[in-house]
Amino acid sequence: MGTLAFDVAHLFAGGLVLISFMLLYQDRMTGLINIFALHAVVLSLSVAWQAYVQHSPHLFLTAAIAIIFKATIIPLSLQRIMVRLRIHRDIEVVGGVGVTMLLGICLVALSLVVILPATAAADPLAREDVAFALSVVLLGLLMMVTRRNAISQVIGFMSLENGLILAATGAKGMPLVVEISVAFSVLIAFIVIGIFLFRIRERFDTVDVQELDRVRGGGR
Amino acid sequence: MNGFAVQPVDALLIIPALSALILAFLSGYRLTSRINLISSGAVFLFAVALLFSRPAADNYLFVDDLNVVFVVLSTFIGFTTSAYSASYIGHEIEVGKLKPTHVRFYHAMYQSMMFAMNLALLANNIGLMWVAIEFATLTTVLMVGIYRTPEALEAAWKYFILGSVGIALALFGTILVYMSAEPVLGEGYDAMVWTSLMRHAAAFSPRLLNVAFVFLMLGYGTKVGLVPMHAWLPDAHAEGPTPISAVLSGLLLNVALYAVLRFKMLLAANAAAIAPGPLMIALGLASLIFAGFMLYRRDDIKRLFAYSSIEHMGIITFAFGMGGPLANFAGLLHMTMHSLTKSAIFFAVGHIAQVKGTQKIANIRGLTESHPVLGWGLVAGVMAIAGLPPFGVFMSEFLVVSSTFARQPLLAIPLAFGLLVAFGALLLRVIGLAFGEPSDSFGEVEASIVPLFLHLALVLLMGIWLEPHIAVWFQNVAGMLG
Amino acid sequence: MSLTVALLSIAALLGAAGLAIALARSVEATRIIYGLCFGFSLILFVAAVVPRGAAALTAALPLGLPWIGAHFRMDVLSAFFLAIVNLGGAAASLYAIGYGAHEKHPSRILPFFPAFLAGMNLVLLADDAFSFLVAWEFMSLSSWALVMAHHHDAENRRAGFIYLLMASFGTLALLMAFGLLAGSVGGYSFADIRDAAHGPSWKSGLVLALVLLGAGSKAGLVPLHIWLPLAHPAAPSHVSALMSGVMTKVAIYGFIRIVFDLLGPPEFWWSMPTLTLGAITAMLGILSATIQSDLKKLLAYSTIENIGIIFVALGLALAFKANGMALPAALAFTAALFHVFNHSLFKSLLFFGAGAVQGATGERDIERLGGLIHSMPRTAFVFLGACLAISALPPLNGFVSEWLVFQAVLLSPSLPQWSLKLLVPAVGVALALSAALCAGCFVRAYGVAFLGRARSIAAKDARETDPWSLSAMSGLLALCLLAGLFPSYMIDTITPAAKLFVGGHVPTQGDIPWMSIVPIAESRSSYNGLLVFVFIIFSASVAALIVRRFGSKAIRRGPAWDCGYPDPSPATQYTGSSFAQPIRRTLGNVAFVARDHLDMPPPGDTRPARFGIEVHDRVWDGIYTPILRGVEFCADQLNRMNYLTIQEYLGLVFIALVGLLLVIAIWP
Amino acid sequence: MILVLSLAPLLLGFTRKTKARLLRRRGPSIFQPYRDLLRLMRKEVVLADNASWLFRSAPYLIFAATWVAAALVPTFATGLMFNWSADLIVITALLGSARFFLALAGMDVGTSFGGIGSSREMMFASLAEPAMIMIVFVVALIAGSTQLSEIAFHMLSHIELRVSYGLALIGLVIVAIAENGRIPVDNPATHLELTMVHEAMVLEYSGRHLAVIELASALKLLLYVSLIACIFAPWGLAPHGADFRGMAFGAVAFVAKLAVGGFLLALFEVSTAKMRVFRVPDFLGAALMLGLLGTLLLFVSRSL
Repeated sequence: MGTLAFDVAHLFAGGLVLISFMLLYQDRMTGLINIFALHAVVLSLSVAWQAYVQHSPHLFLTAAIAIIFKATIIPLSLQRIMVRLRIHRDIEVVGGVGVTMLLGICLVALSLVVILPATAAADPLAREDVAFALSVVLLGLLMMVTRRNAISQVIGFMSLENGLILAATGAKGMPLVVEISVAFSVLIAFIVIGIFLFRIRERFDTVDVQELDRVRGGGR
Repeated sequence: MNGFAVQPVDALLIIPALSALILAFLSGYRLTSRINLISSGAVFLFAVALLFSRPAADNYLFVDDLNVVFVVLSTFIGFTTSAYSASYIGHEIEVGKLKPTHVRFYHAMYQSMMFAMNLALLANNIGLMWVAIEFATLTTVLMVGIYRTPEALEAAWKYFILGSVGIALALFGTILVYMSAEPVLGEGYDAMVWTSLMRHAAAFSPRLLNVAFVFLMLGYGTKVGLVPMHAWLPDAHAEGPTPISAVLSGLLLNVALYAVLRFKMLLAANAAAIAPGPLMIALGLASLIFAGFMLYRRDDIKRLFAYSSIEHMGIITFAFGMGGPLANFAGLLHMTMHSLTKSAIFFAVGHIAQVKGTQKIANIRGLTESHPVLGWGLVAGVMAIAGLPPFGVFMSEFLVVSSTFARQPLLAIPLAFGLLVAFGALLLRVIGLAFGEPSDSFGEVEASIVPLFLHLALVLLMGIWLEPHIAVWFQNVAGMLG
Repeated sequence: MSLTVALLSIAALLGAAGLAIALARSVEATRIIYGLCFGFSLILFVAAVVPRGAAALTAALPLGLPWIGAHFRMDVLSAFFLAIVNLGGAAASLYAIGYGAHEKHPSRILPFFPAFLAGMNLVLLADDAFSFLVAWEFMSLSSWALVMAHHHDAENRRAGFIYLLMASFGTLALLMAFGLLAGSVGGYSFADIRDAAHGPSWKSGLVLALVLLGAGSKAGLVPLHIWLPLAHPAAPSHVSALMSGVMTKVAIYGFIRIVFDLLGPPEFWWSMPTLTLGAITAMLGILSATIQSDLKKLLAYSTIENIGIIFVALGLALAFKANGMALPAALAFTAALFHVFNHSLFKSLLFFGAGAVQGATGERDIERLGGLIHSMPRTAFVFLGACLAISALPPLNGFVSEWLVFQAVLLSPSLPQWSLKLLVPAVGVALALSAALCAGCFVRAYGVAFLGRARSIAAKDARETDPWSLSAMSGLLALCLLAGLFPSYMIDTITPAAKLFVGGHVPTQGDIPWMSIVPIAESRSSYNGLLVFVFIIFSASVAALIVRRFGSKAIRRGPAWDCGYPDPSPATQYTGSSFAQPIRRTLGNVAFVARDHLDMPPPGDTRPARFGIEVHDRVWDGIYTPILRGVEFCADQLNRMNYLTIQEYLGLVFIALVGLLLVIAIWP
Repeated sequence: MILVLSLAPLLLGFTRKTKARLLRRRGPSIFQPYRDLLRLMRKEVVLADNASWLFRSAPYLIFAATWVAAALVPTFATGLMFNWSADLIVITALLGSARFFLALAGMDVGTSFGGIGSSREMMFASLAEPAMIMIVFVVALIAGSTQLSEIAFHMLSHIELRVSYGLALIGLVIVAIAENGRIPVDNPATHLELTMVHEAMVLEYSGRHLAVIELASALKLLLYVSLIACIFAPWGLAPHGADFRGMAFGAVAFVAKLAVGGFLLALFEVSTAKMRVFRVPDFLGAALMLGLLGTLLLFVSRSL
């Protein structure tokens, strides 16, 4: 059982990392959103598995939140926004895929190197969970750094949050507060982002963040 | 004080929450602003009451010497700022920069931000604290964007993205802390509750704590506005309404700093973990010197003082990084003084920008001649923030620099250098602003100068005569910080 | 008792500052405030000079650093300086009662003037590092506000900027010095510092360097003097007098207090930077003064020169003290303090005179003055007296102190260290040179400004100044003369301080016959100002009598002969710049790379001939311009950080995070 | 005091006479200066229109300062009355104040020549004084005092030959020449406009004022000669409280010294030409260097 639980959790977590790589790689808007949905699904699966393993039913709630919000609502609304903004067919240029991939791999390695020795005390399941979670977080950050398009940045951010949830669920018996707070904050975050995108839509014809940067006040 | 039906602690949370709800449904600027003022005042009173009656810590809230300092300070500034914003927003409505609906929104957000901050400060639970800080971020984001100008939106967007990333990193750190505590304290709340965490910190896995601290430092450091995570700060200060700039500098940064301090104490309590000092010192010096140089090229008056906030946050972080009774005392004192002074400066700046109809430094001249009260107020504020006696900032800078030089001369040199660079820039600007041929001004504003001079008077008083109780109290806290 | 009185009257001065703000509108404010300042300064002066017991008076107030409190202490040294400061303060207030009348915006001066006085007094009384620095910086701040009084002039704004920046630089230096002295435990009270065991040699050396930076920048030690010639002229004249004549002395006090009192027994090499800097300061200061044409700038530079002389004397005192030669040390120390006193007198007087001239003519440029001796004879007379005094001519006071300094210099061969043996004579030459140049400088200033014919309308119809100013100036002149005629009393006043700080004292002068002064021994050297004075008066009058008795008394007024080429236009007079030309050509070309350009059109060309002078301030070009450039450069480079995109900012965070994680990863 | 006063013009006249003789001229009688002075006394004063009280009182002050200075130099006897009231530095300073007033007087009328004179005079002075101080330094090092009578006494008591003496002597002579405005620094006889220094300052003076000033400059010359004599050739100075014969002997010796000094001066003046104004600093700088060198050598010789 122990090994099985471990293997399954391992599988899901690893899958999450893998999908993060796909996100990093994908340059079509629509494809990006679909992959993010997949990301969320896998996350919810792993959360559910953790809930099952840890016998902590409240985690199922988190899983549900993940599957409902992240896997369904957000992708759909993002699709809508894109259609509204007429950028759903855009192909975003991702500078040097190979380099990005390489960087991502280095990040994964780094996260393993950092976490594994640090968590010698904790049980293996939590260890690799956190390690993968860290790599997901870093990959999400990397995505935010490399993408120029607001939507893909948001997606990067949300994959980052997925990583956080993975870590949170990995940590054994972490009280409910956190999950709720995460979901809550993600919800707020999403709403706010939505508001912003609409406002931005009112002002600009693209959601390109560099457009935003052009109108900065101050400076010289 | 125990005669109250509600514990002051609860009141600190309930009052803002309730008034936020009420304000969300009320319109009419006079009424709402007055309610805003009253509830902030009440909150401040309860915060003061906290000095006398302290509830026992539970799993969610607790009060100790450290966070009482922050609570009293932030509620006070929240109070004065609400008094100030009454006149400021009034003027904004007259000139039509804000619509009444916005004002309703504004006041509701103001109160909910106060709620979030008090929650963050009083939370006994690292998770709860995180939630509160996140919430505070969101509210301030909305207020920064309230003018809906492209610049405002861009500032808010930037603030939001960077802030949420920082928050996310902080959450990861929080989780790691839990993980390090969990083997010792077992699953459940104990592993997230400050009081128990502090008690058993020595037993936690040091390496995990190190990793956690990196995340927490960067995460909450983003909210503190430390270089290189500072980018949101100047724009957010510059584009939001001035009361919000005052609150950001006077409160939000402190709250984030409070979180950092808490975790620093946690690490300090664990002998095997790396000392958090060097990291804080490095970030502090970087912020100080970087901001000092950035001050020279600013042409927007609010950005100027935003950068000066970064500079001072750097000094404070440096002081806490140095540690030791003197430096910690200095850090606390400096934080208090900076909050008071900087918000006072923003009070002045807001009205100045209103009467001059611009925020461009180049177009503001000769204030001491055209508007003596505001002008001299600004000069006094800048002299105070630049650390000139008899104002209180001097005392803290005196302690920081001298004690640092006595212990680590090589660290004191860059510190002094940064102070001098920043001072040069501020002096250059304030001479340009306050002296010379006055530039033409647009209309008058019934400035509410009471908060401005109240703050300055406090800073002056504490610079000359630090009330013994306060001193003792700060010394205890400094002792706690180790 | 007297300390209490002093503190109370300082508080009263601060109160007067507040009153000034309240009275901002009233017309009588000027007289009231300056009157109050005059009164309180006199009280403080009395409190300083009334005889006290040998023990120092101390007091502590629950102010300042909470666990230390604000300590105040009045010992002989602070009493001496207190007397000087308040003498100057009283004179300035008296002068300002008249001078302040033609101030356009008195409300920009009145609140800060009493505050400035209070700040200076507090520095002298402070007995712990924190109060000292608070007072020190408060002094700078209030004087800065006074410098900014006439803020419409961009030049003044620049002066104010540089001034306050340099001031806080100095404060930071002092702050570090105190930090080093107090140690990490933070024993900031001077008593603790005195008791504290003094660390290794490098440590006290570092403190000395920092004090030279800190006090030196306030006193105007080259190369930290740049603010002085800008700020002192920018302020209203009575304030300039205070800043130049008094505030620099407060800086000297700070130096003495720290180096002679707190820093423990000196080492001989401490004296070398002090001597060298002092000599350079004296030379450079007086050279710059000689080529100035702005009267107040000229005076400011000559202040720098005198500061140099004082520092040389202090350096000698250090050298002798370090070698345990008590008597010479006392001599040098006495000379230093005596010169401090003298300079505060005649420099204030000179600035008053300059202010009177400015008030009467609206001119500060001597090239546009001239012939004032006819239109404002009294001012001209007192100014002449001050010029004699500052040029160190007997029988006035300036000479006495410089004579003492020279006596100390002459004792240097008995020093054991060869480096000092060789250094001190060179310093002595520098002193002599600067003394002689000083005479030249003031002949030029007086001759061009007061003598000859008026070079401008303003100068032609100038009027004598008001009685208040005149009374202040004459009082100072009388003091100069008295201090010159009866130096023995001054020396005896300084003696206890010398006893306290260098452990020896010059022989008591009071009981020497004929009131002459004998620094070491009758056989070595002696001077009797009174006798010389009497002789001169006597022989002058004798000569005058004889000439009157036997010579003809007839006088015929006629046009000036001028070798047969009399020219009616005053423009043909020898101007200040032409007067300075020989100095420029002989010494200036080294010190300032001074060059004269003459552009003489060929015959038949109607283009006017042009003559230009180009002078470079080597200190400015060599030190400050590079610093400014560096700051500009860094500001520009870093400013690019303001224009990154959000991704790039995220990138910064990302890099920071990854970097730190790497550090953690490779952490053992 | 009276003695120096009476002897001064004589020295001047003697110098002129010898100069003339050396130039194969008959030259005026050595008593000519007295006659000049008396004649000037009787002439009326022509005062420029805008001459101030300073201009009129300056001559007396100059005269007084110089006279006091001269009286302080032990001429034929050490320990004269009031010798202790001032030392060598004071004498230098007294001459300085005389110069100060002279320069001011030169600028008072507001003519171009007066200005030239004053400015050059002050420049020379500013270089001559340090040299003088250095010489004082050397002498004080040797004699351990700056009191002239002490110095003279010390010189008398232990005669020793030192390099530093020589250097100091040369330096002092140079200073003396510069201070008295003799050739090669300045030409007392010239009124060629652009070359004159001292004469330029007194250009506007006439009548009794001029007489007093001339007398003062004569005194100055005497002062320097007797100064040199008293420091470097103190033989024959009557010791303190000597009887009348000693005094008389001292007086004779003094007059002899003056004669020698005047003769040497004349010789020197005849044999050199006036130098350009801007070479004078080098000339005086040489004196300064000599003084410094003297001190250093003295240290060396002391340390040996």
